[in-house]
Amino acid sequence: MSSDVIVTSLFIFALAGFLGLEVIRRVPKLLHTPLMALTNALSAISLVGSIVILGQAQTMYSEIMGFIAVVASTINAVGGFLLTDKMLKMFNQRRPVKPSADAEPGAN
Amino acid sequence: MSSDVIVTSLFIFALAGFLGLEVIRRVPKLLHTPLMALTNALSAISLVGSIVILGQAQTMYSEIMGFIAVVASTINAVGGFLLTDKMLKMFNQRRPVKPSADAEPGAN
Amino acid sequence: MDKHTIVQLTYLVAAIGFALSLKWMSSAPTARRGIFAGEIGFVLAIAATLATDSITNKGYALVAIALIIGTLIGIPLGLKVPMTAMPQRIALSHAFGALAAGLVGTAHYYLERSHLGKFEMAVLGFEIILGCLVFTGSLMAAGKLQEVLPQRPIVFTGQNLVNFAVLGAAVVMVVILLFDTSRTWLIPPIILLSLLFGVLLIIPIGGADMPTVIALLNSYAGLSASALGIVLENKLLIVAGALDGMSGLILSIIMCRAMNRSFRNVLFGAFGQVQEASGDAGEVGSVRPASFDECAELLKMSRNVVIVPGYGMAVAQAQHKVAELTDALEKEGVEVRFAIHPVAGRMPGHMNVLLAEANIPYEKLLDMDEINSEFPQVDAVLVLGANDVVNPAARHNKSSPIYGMPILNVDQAAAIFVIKRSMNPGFAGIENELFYNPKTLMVFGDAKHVVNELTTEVSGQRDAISI
Amino acid sequence: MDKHTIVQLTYLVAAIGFALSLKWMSSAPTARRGIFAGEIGFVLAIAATLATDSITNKGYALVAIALIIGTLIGIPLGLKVPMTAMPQRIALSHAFGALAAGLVGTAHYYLERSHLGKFEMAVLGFEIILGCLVFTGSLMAAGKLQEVLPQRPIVFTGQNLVNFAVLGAAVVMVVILLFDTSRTWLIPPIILLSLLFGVLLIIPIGGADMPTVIALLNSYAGLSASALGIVLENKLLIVAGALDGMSGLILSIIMCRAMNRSFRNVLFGAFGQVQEASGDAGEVGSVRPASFDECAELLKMSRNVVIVPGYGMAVAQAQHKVAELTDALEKEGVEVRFAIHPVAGRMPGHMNVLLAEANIPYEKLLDMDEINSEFPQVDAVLVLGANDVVNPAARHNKSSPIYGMPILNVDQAAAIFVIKRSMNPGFAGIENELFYNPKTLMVFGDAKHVVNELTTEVSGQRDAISI
Ligand SMILES: NC(=O)c1ccc[n+]([C@@H]2O[C@H](COP(=O)([O-])OP(=O)(O)OC[C@H]3O[C@@H](n4cnc5c(N)ncnc54)[C@H](OP(=O)(O)O)[C@@H]3O)[C@@H](O)[C@H]2O)c1
Ligand SMILES: NC(=O)c1ccc[n+]([C@@H]2O[C@H](COP(=O)([O-])OP(=O)(O)OC[C@H]3O[C@@H](n4cnc5c(N)ncnc54)[C@H](OP(=O)(O)O)[C@@H]3O)[C@@H](O)[C@H]2O)c1
Repeated sequence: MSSDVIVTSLFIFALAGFLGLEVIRRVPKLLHTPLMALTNALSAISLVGSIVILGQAQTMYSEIMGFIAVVASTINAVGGFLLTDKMLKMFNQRRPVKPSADAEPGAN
Repeated sequence: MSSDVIVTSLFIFALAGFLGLEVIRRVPKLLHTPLMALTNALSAISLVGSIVILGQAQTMYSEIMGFIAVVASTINAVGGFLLTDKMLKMFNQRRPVKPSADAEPGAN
Repeated sequence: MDKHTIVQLTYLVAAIGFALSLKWMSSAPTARRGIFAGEIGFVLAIAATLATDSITNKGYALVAIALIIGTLIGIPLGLKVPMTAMPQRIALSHAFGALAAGLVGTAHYYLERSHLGKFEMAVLGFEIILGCLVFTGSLMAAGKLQEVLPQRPIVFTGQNLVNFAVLGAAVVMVVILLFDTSRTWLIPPIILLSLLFGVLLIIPIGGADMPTVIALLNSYAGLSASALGIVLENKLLIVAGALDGMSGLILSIIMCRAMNRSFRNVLFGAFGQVQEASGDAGEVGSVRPASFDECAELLKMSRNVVIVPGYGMAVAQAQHKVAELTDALEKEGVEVRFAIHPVAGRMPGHMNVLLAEANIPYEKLLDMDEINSEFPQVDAVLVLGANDVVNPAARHNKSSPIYGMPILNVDQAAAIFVIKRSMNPGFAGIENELFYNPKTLMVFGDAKHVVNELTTEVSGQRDAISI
Repeated sequence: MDKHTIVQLTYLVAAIGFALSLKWMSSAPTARRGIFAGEIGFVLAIAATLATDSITNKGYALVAIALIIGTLIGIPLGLKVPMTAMPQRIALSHAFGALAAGLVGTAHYYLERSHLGKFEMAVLGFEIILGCLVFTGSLMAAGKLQEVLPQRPIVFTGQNLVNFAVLGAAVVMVVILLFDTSRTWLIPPIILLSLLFGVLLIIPIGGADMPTVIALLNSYAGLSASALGIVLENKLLIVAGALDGMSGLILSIIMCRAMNRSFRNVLFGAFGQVQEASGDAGEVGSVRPASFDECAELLKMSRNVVIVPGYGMAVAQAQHKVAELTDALEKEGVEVRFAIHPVAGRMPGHMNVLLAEANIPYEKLLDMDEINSEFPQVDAVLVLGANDVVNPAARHNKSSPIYGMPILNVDQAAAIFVIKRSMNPGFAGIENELFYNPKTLMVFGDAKHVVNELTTEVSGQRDAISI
C-alpha cells in the first residue's frame, strides 16, 4: 500500500468522522433508539468486503469465513433497516392523529 | 491521473462539502460578516499551490505567474485573518462589560 | 470509464446516502426519508460490488445462498423482537457485525499475506483484535441483559492486570507480524486472546452499565469497520465505519453524562457490586399501599398529573393503556404530562419510542431539565415502573452507586403514586427511599393491569356497569 | 515515513484545523479560538509545503520576496479598511484569490501539458474559466460597490445570448483541448473570454444585488480552489475549497431568502432598473421634519424604544454614539432594544458587528422574527439610517422591486422617528412611503451628529450648561 493510499484513507476517515460528529450530535433524544438501529444497519456495509472475499472463492478457509461473514452482515442489514423502519413507523403514525390529540387539551 | 486518484478527490470534495454545509449552517447571523472574512483567509490556502509553482522556478512565465499568485494569496491570508480577528475582537471586548450592562436594565 | 471507476463512484453515492441518512435522523418527520437514503445507498453498494470482475461463478452461487440465509434470519430479528429486548438485540447485532469484520480481516490476511506492508499489517492486526473483542464482548453483554448470564459484576484481585496482559500479548504478536507477515501461526493465538479479552472486559461490569457498554462496543465496531475499509482500500467502508463509530461514541458519552459517570468508572468501576452493601442502609420506614380506586379518585381530583414512565412500562407493554388513561384523565379536565428521564428504560430514547407508538403527542413529553423545576406545582405524580430515575439517594447518599446521577425530583410533588409489582429494586439494584416517603402511595401490580384498572375507574365505566 | 507522507499528514492536520475553525464560528465565545485553529492549520500547511524537495534555491528566494510583499499589502487591508467598505474589501479579496487560482492553473497547464489526462484537463479548464470569471466579476462588483463604476444595471437586448455565447466559446475551446492537450494557443483566448464573461455577468446586475453576487462569487472561488486541488492532487486545497464554496453558497441563499428573491432573479433580473419607473408613483404626501429636542423629548417620555439601525449608521460610524444614547435613555427609565433586519447594511451580520463594537449587549439585539409581532406595543421607533428594510411597499406594492421582502413593521409603532440626511432613497433606489406616514417625524442630519445631539438632550447636559 503506497503512502498516498494511507494518507487518503486517513483523510476520508477524519472527514467522515467529523461529519458524523456534526450530524449525529443533532439527533434528538427522541430518536436515539432508532439511531442505534440505523447505524447498526449502515455498518453492515462490511457486507461489501465479505462479498468480495466469498465471491473470489479462493480457498476453502476463505469460503467458510466469507460465507459466515456474508450471512452475519446480511442479518444486520436486513434486521437493522426493518427494525429502524418499525420504530419510526411508531413516530409517524401519530401524524394524522396529532390534530385531534392537540384539540383535546384545548377543550379543557 | 489514475481513476483512483479522481475518485479519491471526489470523495474528499463531497465529504468536505457536506461537512462544510453542516458546520456553516450553524453559524449565527451575528457572525456572518466575520465568517466571510474567515473563509476568505482559509481559501487563500491556494498559496500552497502557488508556492509549488513559484518555488520550482521552471520557466520565466511560471515564475511570473507563480509570483503574482503567491503575492495575491498572501494578501488574502494575512488580510483575512487580521480582519476576522479585528471583527471578533469587537464581539469579545464586550465580555467584561457585559455584567455591568446587564445590571443596568435591571435597575430600571 | 472503466468498471472499477463506476463501482467506486457508486460507493461515493452510497457514502453520501449514508451521511444524509444520519442527517435526516435529526427530526422525526424526516427520519423515514433517512432510512430510505440509507437503504438506497446500501443496495447500490451491493449491486456495484456484485458487478466486480473478481467474483467467480461459484462465488456468485455462494453469495446468493448466504444472502438468502441472512435475509431469512434478519427479517424476524427486525420485526419480531419486542421493544423491551432492544438492548440485547442491538448487542447481538454488534456481535454479528464484529464477527463479519473479524472474519473478513482474517481471510484477507491469509489471502494477501505475501504483499502486506507494515502499515497495512498494523491496521489489519488492530482490526482483527477489535473485531474479536467486540464479538465476544457483545455476546457477553447480550447474555447479561437477557439474564442468561449473571448480571452481577464478577471481580477478582489483579483483574485489570490479567486483562491487560491478555490484550498486551495479542498486541505483541501483531507487532511481531509487522516484521514478518508470513508467520501465519500467530493469527490463531491473536484471535483467541482477543476473544478472551472481550469476555474479560465485560465480566467486571454490572448489568446496569450494559447499555453504556453496548454503545461503546458500537463505537469499537465502527472503528474496526473503518480499519477494514483502510486495509481493503474501500472508501465506503471507511466512511460507514467512521459514522458508526461516532454514533456509538456520542451515545455512550450522552449516557455517561446522564448517569453522571465517567468512562473509566463504567469500564473499571465494577458498578453494582456495592449494591448489597449500601442497599439496606436506608431509613426503612413503612410503605403505604393504595388500592386502584383510591389512586384513580385522587388522580381525577388533581389539576395536573405528571407520569414518569420507566423500564416497568416497557416490560409490561403498558404504553397503549397509558394513552387511554391520559385520554380519560383529560376528559375529566386533568392536565397530563410525561417526564422523560434521559436513561429511563434500557436504551437512549427508549420511552420516547414507546410513547410515540401509543400516539402520545411529542408536546406532552418533557425532558428532565424542563420539568424538574415544576414538580412543586404538580398535584400528583404517577411513577410507572420507574425506580432508579426517581431515587433521591442519587442526590444525597454519597455511598450510593447512583450518587450524582441527576434524577427527576418527584418527591417535590404534592402526591406520589408508584406503580410496580413488588418492593424489588430497579436496575441499579438498590433500595429506593422514595417508597417510604409519607407522600408516597404504592400501587402494586403489573403496570399494564394497573393502568387499565385506573382508566376504568377514572372514566367511570365500572360505576356505569355496576349501577 | 518519507517526507512526502509527512507533508500529506500535515495537510490532514491543517484540513481538520480549517473545519474546526469554521465549527467554532458557530458561537461568539468560541469564534476567536476558531481563527486560531485556522491560523495554525495555515502555518503548518505553508511550512510543510516549503519543506517539499521540488523547491529550488532560487525558488525559495522568490517565495520569500513574494510572501513579504503579500504580507505588507495584506496588513493594511486587514486592519485599515473601515467596516462600511467591507463588501468591496471582500469582493477584492475574492478577486485576488481567483487570480491566484487562475494563474496557478494556467502555469500548471503549461508545465504539465504533456501528461494531462482527459479528466484532469477538463477540471483544469473548468478551473481556469472559473478563476478568470470570478477575478473580473469580483473586480466589477467591488467597483460598483465603491461607486467607481456606475451602480445602475446596464442592459441591452440579446444580452443573455451574448453572455452565453462568450461562455460557450470558452467551454468549446476547453473541450477541444481535452482531445489534444498540446494546443497551447487555445489557452489565451479561453482566459480572455472568461475574463470578458466575468465582466458581462456583473454588468446587468444592480448595485443593490452586489452583496448577494459577492457571496455567489465566493462560492465559485471555492469551487475553483477545489478544482485546483483536484488537479494538483492536493487534498488540503480540495477541502478548503469545498468549505469556502459551501460558505458562499449558504450565505447567498440566506441573503436571497431574506430579500425574498431567487438566484435566477438576482443574476438575470436586472434588479434596480425598475427604480425610476415605480419611484415617484407613491402617494406623496407631506413630510414632517422634527428638531433634535422635540425628538429627544418624545424619546425620553416613552416607556420603550426600538432602534432600527441601517446602512446609514454604518456610513456615519454612529455605533458608539448609539451606545451612549442607549445608556442615556436607560438612565431615564426607557427600555431600549434593537431590531436587526437580516439584510440591514451591506453584509450579512453587518449591524451585529458594529453594535458589538460599541459594546451593546447581544440580548438587546432582536431578530426580525422576534420583534415584528411586538411593534404595536412599542412607543417609539428610531429608524437610524435604515430605509429599504422598513419600506412598507415591500408588503403591498406589487410593482416595487422589493415586493415580497419581509420587512420590519415599524409603522405599527405609536411614533416613528427617521434619522437620515435627505429624502434620498436607499440601496434599492425607491421612495419610502413610511416617511409620509402621519406618525413619522423626520430628523434630518448625519446619523452620528444627530444621535450625539439627542444624547446631549436626553441626558440633560445642555440644560445644565445653559442654566
Ligand atoms: N436508558 C438508558 O439508556 C440506560 C442506559 C444505561 C443504564 N440505564 C439504567 O437503567 C435504569 C433505568 O431506570 P428506570 O427507573 O427506568 O428503571 P429501573 O430503575 O430499572 O426500575 C424499573 C422498575 O420497574 C418495575 N417493573 C418491572 N416490570 C414491571 C411490570 N411489568 N409492571 C410494573 N412494574 C414493573 C420494577 O419493579 P418490580 O420488579 O417491583 O415490578 C423496577 O423497580 C437506570 O438505573 C439507568 O441507569 C439506562
Ligand atoms: N445586509 C446585506 O447582507 C445585504 C445584502 C444585499 C443587499 N442588501 C440591501 O441593502 C439594503 C439595506 O437596507 P438599509 O435599510 O440598511 O439601508 P438602505 O435602504 O440602503 O438605506 C440607507 C439609508 O441611510 C441613509 N444614510 C446614508 N448615510 C447616512 C448618514 N451618514 N447619516 C444618516 N443617514 C445616512 C440614506 O439616506 P440619506 O442619503 O438621505 O442619508 C439611506 O436612505 C437593502 O436594500 C438590502 O436589500 C443588503
